[in-house]
Amino acid sequence: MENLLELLSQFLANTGYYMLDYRYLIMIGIGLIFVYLGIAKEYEPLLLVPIGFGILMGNIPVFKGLGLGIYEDNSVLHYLYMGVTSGVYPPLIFLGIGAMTDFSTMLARPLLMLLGAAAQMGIFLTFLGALALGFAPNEAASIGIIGGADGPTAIFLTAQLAPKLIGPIAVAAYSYMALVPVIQPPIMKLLTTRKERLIRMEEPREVAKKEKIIFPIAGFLLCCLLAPAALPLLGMLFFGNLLKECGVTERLAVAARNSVIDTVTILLGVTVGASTQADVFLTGQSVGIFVLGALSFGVATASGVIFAKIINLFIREKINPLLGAAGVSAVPDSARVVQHVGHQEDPTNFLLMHAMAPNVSGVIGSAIGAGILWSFMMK
Amino acid sequence: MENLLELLSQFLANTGYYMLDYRYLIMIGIGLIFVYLGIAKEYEPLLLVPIGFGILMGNIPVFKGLGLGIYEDNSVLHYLYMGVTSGVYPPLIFLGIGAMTDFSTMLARPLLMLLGAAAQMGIFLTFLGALALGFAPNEAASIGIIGGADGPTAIFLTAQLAPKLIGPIAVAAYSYMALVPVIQPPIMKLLTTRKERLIRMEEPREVAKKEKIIFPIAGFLLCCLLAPAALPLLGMLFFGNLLKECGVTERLAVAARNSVIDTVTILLGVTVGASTQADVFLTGQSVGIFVLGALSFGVATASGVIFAKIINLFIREKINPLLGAAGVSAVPDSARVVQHVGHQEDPTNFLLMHAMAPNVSGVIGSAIGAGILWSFMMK
Amino acid sequence: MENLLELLSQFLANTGYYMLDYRYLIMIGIGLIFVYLGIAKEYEPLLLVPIGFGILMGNIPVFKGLGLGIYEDNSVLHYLYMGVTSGVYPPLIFLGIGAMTDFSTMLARPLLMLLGAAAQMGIFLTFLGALALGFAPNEAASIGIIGGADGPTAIFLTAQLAPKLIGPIAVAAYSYMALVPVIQPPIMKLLTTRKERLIRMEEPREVAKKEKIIFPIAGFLLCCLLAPAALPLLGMLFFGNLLKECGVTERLAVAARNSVIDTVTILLGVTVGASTQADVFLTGQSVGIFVLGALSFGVATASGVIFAKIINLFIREKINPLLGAAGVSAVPDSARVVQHVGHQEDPTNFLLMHAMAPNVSGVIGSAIGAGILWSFMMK
Amino acid sequence: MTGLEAIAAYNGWNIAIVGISIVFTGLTVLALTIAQLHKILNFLENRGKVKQKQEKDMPVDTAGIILPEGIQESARHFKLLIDYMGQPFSLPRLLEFAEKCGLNRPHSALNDLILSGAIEPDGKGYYLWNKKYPINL
Amino acid sequence: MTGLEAIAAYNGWNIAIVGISIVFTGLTVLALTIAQLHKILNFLENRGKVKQKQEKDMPVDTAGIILPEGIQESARHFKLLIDYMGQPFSLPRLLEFAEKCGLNRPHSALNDLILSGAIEPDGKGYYLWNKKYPINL
Amino acid sequence: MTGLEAIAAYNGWNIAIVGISIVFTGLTVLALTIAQLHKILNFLENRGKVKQKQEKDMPVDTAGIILPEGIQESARHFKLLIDYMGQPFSLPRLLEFAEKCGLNRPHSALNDLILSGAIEPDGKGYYLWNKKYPINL
Ligand code: NA
Ligand code: NA
Ligand code: NA
Repeated sequence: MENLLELLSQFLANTGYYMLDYRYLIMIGIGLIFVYLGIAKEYEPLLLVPIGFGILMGNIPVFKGLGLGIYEDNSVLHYLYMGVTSGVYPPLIFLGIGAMTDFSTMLARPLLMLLGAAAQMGIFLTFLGALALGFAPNEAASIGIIGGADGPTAIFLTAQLAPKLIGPIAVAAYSYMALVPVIQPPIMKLLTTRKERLIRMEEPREVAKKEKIIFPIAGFLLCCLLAPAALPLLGMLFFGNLLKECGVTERLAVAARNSVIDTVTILLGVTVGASTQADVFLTGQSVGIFVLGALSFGVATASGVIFAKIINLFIREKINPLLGAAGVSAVPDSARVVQHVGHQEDPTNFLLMHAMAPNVSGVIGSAIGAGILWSFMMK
Repeated sequence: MENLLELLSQFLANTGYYMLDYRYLIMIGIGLIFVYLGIAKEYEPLLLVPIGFGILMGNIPVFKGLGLGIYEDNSVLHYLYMGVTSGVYPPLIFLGIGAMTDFSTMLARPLLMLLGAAAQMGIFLTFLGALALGFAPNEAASIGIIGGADGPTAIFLTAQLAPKLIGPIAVAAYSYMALVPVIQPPIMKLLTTRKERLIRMEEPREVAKKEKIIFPIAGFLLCCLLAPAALPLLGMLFFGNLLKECGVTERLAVAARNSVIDTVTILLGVTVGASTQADVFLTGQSVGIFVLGALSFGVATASGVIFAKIINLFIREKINPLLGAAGVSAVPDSARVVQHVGHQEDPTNFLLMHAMAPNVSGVIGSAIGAGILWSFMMK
Repeated sequence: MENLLELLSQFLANTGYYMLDYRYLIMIGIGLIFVYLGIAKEYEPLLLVPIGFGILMGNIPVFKGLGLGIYEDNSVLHYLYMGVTSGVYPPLIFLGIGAMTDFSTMLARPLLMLLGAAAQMGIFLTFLGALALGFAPNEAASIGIIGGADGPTAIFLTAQLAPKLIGPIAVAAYSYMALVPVIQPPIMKLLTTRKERLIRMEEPREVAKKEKIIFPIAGFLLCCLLAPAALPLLGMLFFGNLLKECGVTERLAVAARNSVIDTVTILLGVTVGASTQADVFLTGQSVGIFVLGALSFGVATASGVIFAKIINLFIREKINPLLGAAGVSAVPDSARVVQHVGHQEDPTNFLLMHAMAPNVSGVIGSAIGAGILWSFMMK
Repeated sequence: MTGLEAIAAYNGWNIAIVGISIVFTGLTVLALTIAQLHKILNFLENRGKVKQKQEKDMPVDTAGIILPEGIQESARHFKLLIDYMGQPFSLPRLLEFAEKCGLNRPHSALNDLILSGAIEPDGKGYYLWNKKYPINL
Repeated sequence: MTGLEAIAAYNGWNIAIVGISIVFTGLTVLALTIAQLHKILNFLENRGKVKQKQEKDMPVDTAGIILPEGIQESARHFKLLIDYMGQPFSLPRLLEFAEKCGLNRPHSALNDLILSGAIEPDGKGYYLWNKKYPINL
Repeated sequence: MTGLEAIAAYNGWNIAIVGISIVFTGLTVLALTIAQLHKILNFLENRGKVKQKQEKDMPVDTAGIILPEGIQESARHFKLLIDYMGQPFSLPRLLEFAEKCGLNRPHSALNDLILSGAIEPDGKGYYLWNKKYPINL
């Protein structure tokens, strides 16, 4: 009987209820907020719901030794997390993104690609800011990439350079991507005049099938010869796009943009979420990362808009500078924001399709940026 | 020429025909029976067919050294089997089950969940029985979980506690799950009166969408804080269910309940089957496991039914005690058996939907049970 | 400022443009040819496009140390390539092939299976040729299997016996499979008279569902007891076919022939392509492999046709000897070639369905051949 | 060691008792929570319904505005897609869909629909189908 | 080492001869087995057919009973699902399907169909569609 | 180390400048390439169009040959499948499809279509639907 009580009390001492402290409660709260934003607000639900639930899973306090926690060698979460730490998941997601992305509008008006380049200023300024806050260079580079506004790219680079920061960086990146409709509009309005916001864009020309087929091949060669370290991400992105466009590998493209990307999204989301175990996540560093992350989105938006205005100084048919904000990628949310802000000024101005051009070029731009930072950090 | 004959005889000595002995023949016979039951009788075909064919694959006698057998380090079967030994496959199956399970009837009448708890008596009594038969505690725990009537749970726990027994325990668990329509009815009839079997259940109330969304989150937190070791299984189960119910992650839920679960079912089935290599499988232990397994299903059924009768002593609107038998999980077979037995007494009594409540709560119950046993064994 | 230029020049020195030499350019050219043949000519696009793009990805010159190249331990490509080196991808592809292959015509006229055996002469004669050219026995066996005209089988055996040759052997195998419509017709016409080519085949009898179900089980046992080393490939092939035919595991068969095979095809194609890194690929050995590969396809075709003529000496209802060419497998291209050549002589002679019989038995034959070579090499 | 002796030696009785108790505790707590959840949600919803009812009482201005002929056809197509995607929907996703389905000039067709008011922003960056335009599919 | 010398040294001739012989043996044995299999199944089936024929000779009591009006509609829906799933089918799977397809009150509709006898148990825990109720879809 | 000092110490300014320059270079080069690509393809296509036009000017011999009644039905079925697969298509794939879709005796039906000329070889091992047989689906 004594034995029975002992066993029971021993069991109770190992329950989550007993081991719960304020840090886990904070993290569970954050997880619930993510899930709430994803479901009720429909902010990037495909990412916020898995990450949010992953945060819950990672923050049930568990006793060490059984192999339950994501940082224990033989746990299921650890095995699934290997896809993150090895860098395999993000390229597979890029494969799927490639197989679902239509680059037509970008091909129709290549000038708009430069907006996708300009928005990457956010990456490098944030990198400087992180250095200034005292982060080590590899950490600073990983934090900078939040400004790329591209989840898989951020996770990929961080896994290579500063694996310990995957949790906070991923959470920061996805938080701000979800908050794009909140962060961007004021900056866009501040930096543009009403007249600029009313600029109408010409209907894009039709793009030939051959162009669409040649683009992923040429794009791959040009980008990866310039920045070989972007190969895992861009290689898969362009490969997926070739599968989509070439017309003879439809079943592979279907697999890439359905079962592959969806399965990997589930596994990446839940394990990245679970990697935010309270003792690893709730540090001063994380606070710094969140501050810098907000900054980076702001800088990226501003850079895109200002660069559009600079271009306008040189060309006759003006670009609507709101389009610059779409260069931060966060596909397709920032393009949607552009449409929305333009729509507020003039309900008949339809900017969405045009915004897709800087939007998808922003994805390429941030992957190149990640490649550059990676290669600089390994010297 | 001499050389030629030598080579030929050497080859012949390495064929399966030459190495075949009675043990392999027995196992091949068992494999054929599994395949037959699955195809001709449609008993759990999605499991019996892969396991049965896996038994065939694992019992072609092979020469050591090439890397053909599942227990050789570099064989294909070994690599695929890692998903079993690492414990990764069962949670992925639970993800898919979560994404296809509708908990409505359970949410409509939570009282019926207790039947799913009661049926877990089978687990712990079988554990005692296995100890009494001389099994070591970790083995006894794995054998006990057969009484949970839940394949992935049994495989998961056995992989953690007694990996050598995966083959016999999985085969026993799935055999009895397939035989549920044979095992349960006599016990159910023995323990109930005709009057009890005629009890009609009220139509369940309609369950709101919000309830369905909140349930997996609340259920996850409550269960895993109580029994953290159930996290890999229940975390994925509730996560999958959230993906299904929340309405904004439909494509992830589709992936989970189609390509993920189907692929893993194939790989788990065939490798678990192959793990029954004759020399590992045909032991006295396996006989003990089969005897205890039959026992555990009987005990579980009886516990569920008796507990329903006990509840009836305290409530006014009586529960049909047949529903207790559905608590052993074996989704959805035991629920079907309840419907069938009830139908025999009164063809207009439709118990199926009601039986789904203890049925799915039995899944949760046995995952908790597995978590508890696991944590007790690791002390 | 000095520092800036230094950094820039250092970066430039690490770009692909700078490191590019003629070898990479040759390989990039080969990759482009593969992609072109796949897309514009529709030669085996599901394989040539991924392999071609993989060749591009593997031949962007990268600096060592970051983990970019497929032969670096921690690169993404390396992790994905593990499915090739471990031998896991080919059996999974065979699982899918099994789940999509209809063996009816073969079951209806088992005699035609022997043509699939005869065409495997190509394997063993090429093996002798490779030995004569000075290849080591394990390499010679891998080269011989090119004559099996079956990509996954060739990759599987090479991964086991001579992993360094995976690139050239896979590229050779798929090149010649794509060129089947060019290689086979002249040989077929040379070895047959017009009268022979005009022979009409009887409509095959209808095959019962039960036969189709029993075939994969019986076929598996017979073949794998004879040549246990064929187990990983044939086991999965017959397993997939059982899932397809048994009628009660349709959802597993769907998964096998869709998400599983398509995903693995993508990963296998791109990594096998990338394994052709210029410094590994452009060797004298590769030239030898290509010469022998062409030879092997020729020999295989001729063997099939001649053997059909030999059979005709003994039976009354003559076989159209063109069918012998379909025995090299290369499903379904060589069957199509048979139809095409027959059609040229007599537009109303419809040989396609008949050609499927030697075609699919050729797959079984070359898997057995691979198993035999494997077991002989490990002595 | 076998029999009762083995059970006792390995603390079997206690494990079994504690084990089944915890299973019961877990599912009981869950059952109680669910029962409460239902009541709480019901309470909240009833409050909500009162509000909704008040809103419902306001007259709906006109049921069934007729779309200009030229875009009737494309309206029908887009409505189909929207029903499939669920509401509110995002414009880019709708366009992607439309293109995949091979609709004619989806960009300008959609523009027309927005101009005519058949598709309305929901104020949060998403869009809704204006219910005044009932499309019979 | 190259040429015939290499072939001889590595036992090449023998490997090739034994190899191709085994491939032939394997496929020949398989071919023979298939041929026999066909005959055996034919034999068994013929015996089966005799029995079946006897059964067929028994008069079918009535062809085409008419279902009560109220459930005609849902009967048609369920028949569609059943045809898709194949027979015999399991009730839970059918219900799951029905719910997914958004059928109206699948639970009680199914109950009606069972009561009316349109869906019958096959005695082994599964159910069949009663062929006396021909539904034109 | 923090602040400007840290940035300088880790060569931050240079990394940032070189970094953003390369991103710009990359996307600019890509943009220029795309613009050129468009022009080159246009040029090639215009040459192609001239040829095509000449071909188009040739009279099409007869529009709409009528198929023998017996195979009208199966022609319609096969045309559906072919439209789905795209042209030119491979016969084995078509047969596989046809079988999966449960067409009646696909083998001989296809044979009829080839005999009647509704399906024609394209000379490279693939097949095309003869456009003279317009099938209204
Ligand atoms: Na970006
Ligand atoms: Na259970
Ligand atoms: Na072959």
